[in-house]
Amino acid sequence: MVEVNLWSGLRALADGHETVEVDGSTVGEVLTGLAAAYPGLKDAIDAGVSMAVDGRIIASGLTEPIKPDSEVYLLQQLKGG
Amino acid sequence: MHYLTPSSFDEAVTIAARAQGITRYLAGGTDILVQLRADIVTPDTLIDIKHIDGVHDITRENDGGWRIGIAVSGAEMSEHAALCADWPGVVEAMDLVGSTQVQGRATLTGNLCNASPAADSVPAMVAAGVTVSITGANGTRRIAVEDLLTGPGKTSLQKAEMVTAVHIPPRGPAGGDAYQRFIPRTEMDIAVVGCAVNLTLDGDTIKTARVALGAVAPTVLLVQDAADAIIGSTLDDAALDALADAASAACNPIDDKRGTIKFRTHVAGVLAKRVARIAYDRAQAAKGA
Amino acid sequence: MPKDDVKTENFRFVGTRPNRPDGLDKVTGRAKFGADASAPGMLHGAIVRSPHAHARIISIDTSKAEALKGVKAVVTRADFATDVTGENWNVLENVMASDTALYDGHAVAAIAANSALVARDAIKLVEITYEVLPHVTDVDAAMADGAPVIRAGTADKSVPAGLHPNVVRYHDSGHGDVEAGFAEADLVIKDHFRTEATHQGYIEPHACLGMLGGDGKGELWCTTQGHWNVQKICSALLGLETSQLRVTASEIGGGFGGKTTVFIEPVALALSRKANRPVKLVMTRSEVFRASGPTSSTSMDVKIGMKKDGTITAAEGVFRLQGGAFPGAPMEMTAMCAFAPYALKNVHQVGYDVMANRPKQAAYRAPGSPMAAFAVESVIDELCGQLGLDPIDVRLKNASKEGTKASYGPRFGRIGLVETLEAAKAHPHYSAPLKPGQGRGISCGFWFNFGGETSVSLALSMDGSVQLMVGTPDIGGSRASLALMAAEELGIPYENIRTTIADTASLGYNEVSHGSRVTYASGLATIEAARDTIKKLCARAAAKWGIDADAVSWEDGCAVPSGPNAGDFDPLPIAKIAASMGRTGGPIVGHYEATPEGAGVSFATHIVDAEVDPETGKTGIVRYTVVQDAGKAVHPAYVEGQFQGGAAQGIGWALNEEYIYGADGRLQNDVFLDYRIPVASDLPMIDTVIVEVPNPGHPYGVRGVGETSICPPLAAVANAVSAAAGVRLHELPMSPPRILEALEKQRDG
Amino acid sequence: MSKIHVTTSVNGDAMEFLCDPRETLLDVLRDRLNLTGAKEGCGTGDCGACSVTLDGRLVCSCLVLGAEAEGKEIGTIEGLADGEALHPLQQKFIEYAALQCGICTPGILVATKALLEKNPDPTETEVRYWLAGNLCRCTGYDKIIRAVMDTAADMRADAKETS
Repeated sequence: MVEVNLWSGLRALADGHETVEVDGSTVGEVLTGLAAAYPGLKDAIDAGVSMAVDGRIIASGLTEPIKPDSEVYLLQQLKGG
Repeated sequence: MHYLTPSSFDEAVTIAARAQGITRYLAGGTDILVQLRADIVTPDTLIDIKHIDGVHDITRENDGGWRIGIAVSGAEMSEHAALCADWPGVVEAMDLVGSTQVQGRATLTGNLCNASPAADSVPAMVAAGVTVSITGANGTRRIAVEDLLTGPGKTSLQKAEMVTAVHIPPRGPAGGDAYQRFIPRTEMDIAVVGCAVNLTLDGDTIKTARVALGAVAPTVLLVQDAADAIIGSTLDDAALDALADAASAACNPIDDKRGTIKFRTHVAGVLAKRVARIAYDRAQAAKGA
Repeated sequence: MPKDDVKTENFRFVGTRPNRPDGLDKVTGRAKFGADASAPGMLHGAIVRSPHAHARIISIDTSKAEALKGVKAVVTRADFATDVTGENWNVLENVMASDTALYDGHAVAAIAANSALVARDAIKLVEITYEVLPHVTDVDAAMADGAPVIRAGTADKSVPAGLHPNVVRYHDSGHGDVEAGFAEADLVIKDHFRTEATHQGYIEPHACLGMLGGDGKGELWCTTQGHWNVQKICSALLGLETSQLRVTASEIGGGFGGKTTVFIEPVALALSRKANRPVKLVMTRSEVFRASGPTSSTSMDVKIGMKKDGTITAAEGVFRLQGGAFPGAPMEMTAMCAFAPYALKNVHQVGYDVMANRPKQAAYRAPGSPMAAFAVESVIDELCGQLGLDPIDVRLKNASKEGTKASYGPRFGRIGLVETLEAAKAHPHYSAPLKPGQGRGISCGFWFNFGGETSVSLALSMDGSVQLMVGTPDIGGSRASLALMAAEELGIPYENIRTTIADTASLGYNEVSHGSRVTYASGLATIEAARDTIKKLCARAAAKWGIDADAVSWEDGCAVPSGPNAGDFDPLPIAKIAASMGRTGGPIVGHYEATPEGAGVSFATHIVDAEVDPETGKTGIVRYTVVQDAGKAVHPAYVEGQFQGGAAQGIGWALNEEYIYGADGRLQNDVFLDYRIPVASDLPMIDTVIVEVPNPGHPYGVRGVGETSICPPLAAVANAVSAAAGVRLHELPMSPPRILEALEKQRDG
Repeated sequence: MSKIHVTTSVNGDAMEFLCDPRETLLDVLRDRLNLTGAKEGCGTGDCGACSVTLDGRLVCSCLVLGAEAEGKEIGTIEGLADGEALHPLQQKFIEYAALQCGICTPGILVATKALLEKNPDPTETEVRYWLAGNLCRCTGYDKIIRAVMDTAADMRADAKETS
């Protein structure tokens, strides 16, 4: 199981949890797991989120591997100037 | 827009007299073309005066003063050594108008007739006691520069009248003039405050003085109280403080995107002191030369 | 990418300073920018824009305009697709208003005519009836009760209940217990800061030439940072299949994030379809200021607690950003960047995205980050002053390092903040004597970096020279740096490689050139494409020599037998292989497509000396030094150029640049005369120090450098002004009237 | 509105064109004479990207009417090089990376060529104030100023050699 830290805006959509346990070995699997566990998160995830895995920011890829003990943060989508 | 190129002042004035709607004279064009492009003013008749004899000349007049043609650019003035030696304040004021490129076209007459309260050359011309020759349907006349300006963008020129020459008086002995303006950058801004001082010395004492302020009232101001504050003094601190107070007191500015009333009023006094010192030093140097 | 795969030394080409390939065209005037193209039968477009801050559009009467000789087509919102949703709807609503004109300059209709003058005359004949509505332009006023509602129902689920409908997005992150942290502190400072909106200030206005047929096929030439993005959005807004629209990127005359979206391109295409002729549309400078994408204005509160020894015990920030009449202000970037340079036990940051009657914001170089740095680094400077501590030492004591838990959550990988601080401290500038009236300020700055979709193709010519096709418009000299990386891999001279920005029909999808991603992502893809090419070259050599392909290596531009076959054959140069490639299996093309996910962040420390005239409040910049981590400077001259350019924009933002709205909600300074960007005589030389702490996520350790350089200057200049004048300014720009007022307030007690 | 017939000379070549009285010299150069080297950055004389010389005098071509070009000698960026041989400023700007996007480069090259013809040995301050009307947003001006100063030094050295 992977522990995913949500940023506050999403906590309201996940019954107020700061972190959520989800099954999955890649970014994509974790995201679909999150949406399954908390349907309220689906819109935010579809609108585009980034994910930080062990310090590395994954802007949009779904295939990046995630280990069960990885430190995973969900972030608002990174854009730039 | 009809574009015409008369070869004499009479022809120009005749065209202007007949013209309907908005008429503008074109010298350097650095204000007119900006207003045209920004759809502020689209003239119906544009009279290009650059083909009239003598408009490009800077000539010494027999009283020792200078006649500046109405198409002489700021760049040409800055390159005229003798004019710069006599009237550094008038030349540096014109030189501050716009960029190097604008200096290649902009003229004293254009800067004057555009009648912006913040025009850089006008305070220096007023302080120097410049007069302009005007010709029109009913003959020619000559008036002091300060009498030409009546409000923002407004002059006392009658319909079909035009300025035909700018006359800077003879410098005379032990004289010095100077101009400075305040802008937030080091170049390219419109003056937030402008100040010109022109004075002559008797020994170390100021004999005559004229102080003019720009961008602090609907028109450039000739401030007699400010002049009186330094006439008869050796520009000591007391005189300078009195000058600053008189300059600030004369201000009647507005709040706008370039400055506040309080700021313009205060800085007018600061500039007056700085410019007076430069004019005084130049007069001392002229006395010595 | 494991660290040992990162090459960090004995580069042959990377790190050198060759001439840029586009240099000759640019110095001779031949380079073709957006407005430099024309086409047979071309019409000229012009856009009708609302003069009101907020107004309902009652009616649009174009009959007089259409009667003017030479007018060929008129479009309004009705000429665009109706089934558009989400962010595309926001873009369309901004490209052309539907029932409400939301800001001064909002496009309402457009005209195409057979000359630019006729088009300009025609738009004045379009009669629009407006019902003027109440407006709001200030961020705090837009959130307050009773403020006019820009568009109800826009707030997303992140926004807590009870806030004004203009608050459309919300961010809250951090860790630890800030209240406990503040209690531990010896000194706590809380200040309120405001920054006005600024514009990217690119000297080239938006320009395009569009051709769209009734058959749904289109061609678009435009100045943009991302032509695939333009293709995607224009297709949606005009109801086209994306692949039927080909977009070609012109040379770009500056973008800095402001050309990452569309403003006039869909309008040119709509006019072209209606007139069945190409349409050229070029913005005036006034249109660029009123109706392109300035960055947000902000209202911020920052509170920081510090111990006597300089340790930060807690930090809290509230960041309110207005992003125009649409959602999208980069407030989460502001919140996430604010405290990123510092390793904090207790940190909390909140962001509000607020709508107002202003143009739709677009990115401006590290969007959101410079404002945060202004607030945070000013408070830290104030704490250092009051506790008598050295500003660099305090930052070193609290600096984020590898493994630090970032204020926005995840742990940092390999980063170079400490190295930039140490280099700044050691720099002669930091200890140089100051004249009276002068003050020195420093500041740190941070920006993310990211990969994004990237496609690169690398094709051999018969003479062995190489065509490198990339999809990221060159906004910072990347054609040179990408060619350097290809040369490094292929072992052939830089001059034998030509980098071209391919159009959307010639290469796979590419994300916009933004986020400082180009040298990182297109660079990585170029290296991989070159390695793909080398594999194919080695296979040809192996076949020629009749040996196993694995036994062929690539050295100095030649296939060389190795392993069991070492020395068996003379090296086979690339030109030889290329000359016969037609007969040995066909053309040789290497390519690589990916969304690289290993971008590395870039930190910086800036030092600035300023002098303030106490009688007029005018500030002069006396000396400026930029120290920034580039990971690996591929082309040092262009890395320096990014450092210097960002610093200059930051200085303008700190001292003179601002959007000035009147009480009527109209923009008052829509020309360069009164929107005051720094001129040549305003600035000193800008010294640069390139720190290189390799980013493990790139084969050569490259980090994106383009944006961080604008983050520190706002605060560095503010801290220098504070040191020089002895007063702390909390509002940008620090204009002379504001400095004079602060001096007076301080003098009068 | 009837058009005006104008006869002028651009970079030494005689040229004729018809233009509307409201068209600026910049419009004419770009839209009628197909010389797109001069760029429009503002249309109000504030950015300098349209700089040309008019009878040798540095001006903004957006602040000159096409009609005013009658009988004048106009110098544009396209006339700086002599065939393949670049002007020393053009060469130095490439070598010093004194340009990034390049939109301001034509205007700055025309302006600095005019400067060096007037003042072969300018100080840094003189170069900066001369260029105050040529806005650049990418470079922060540093490398531009260095390129101009070093070109001036080279040209002075060459002049000494040949004289």
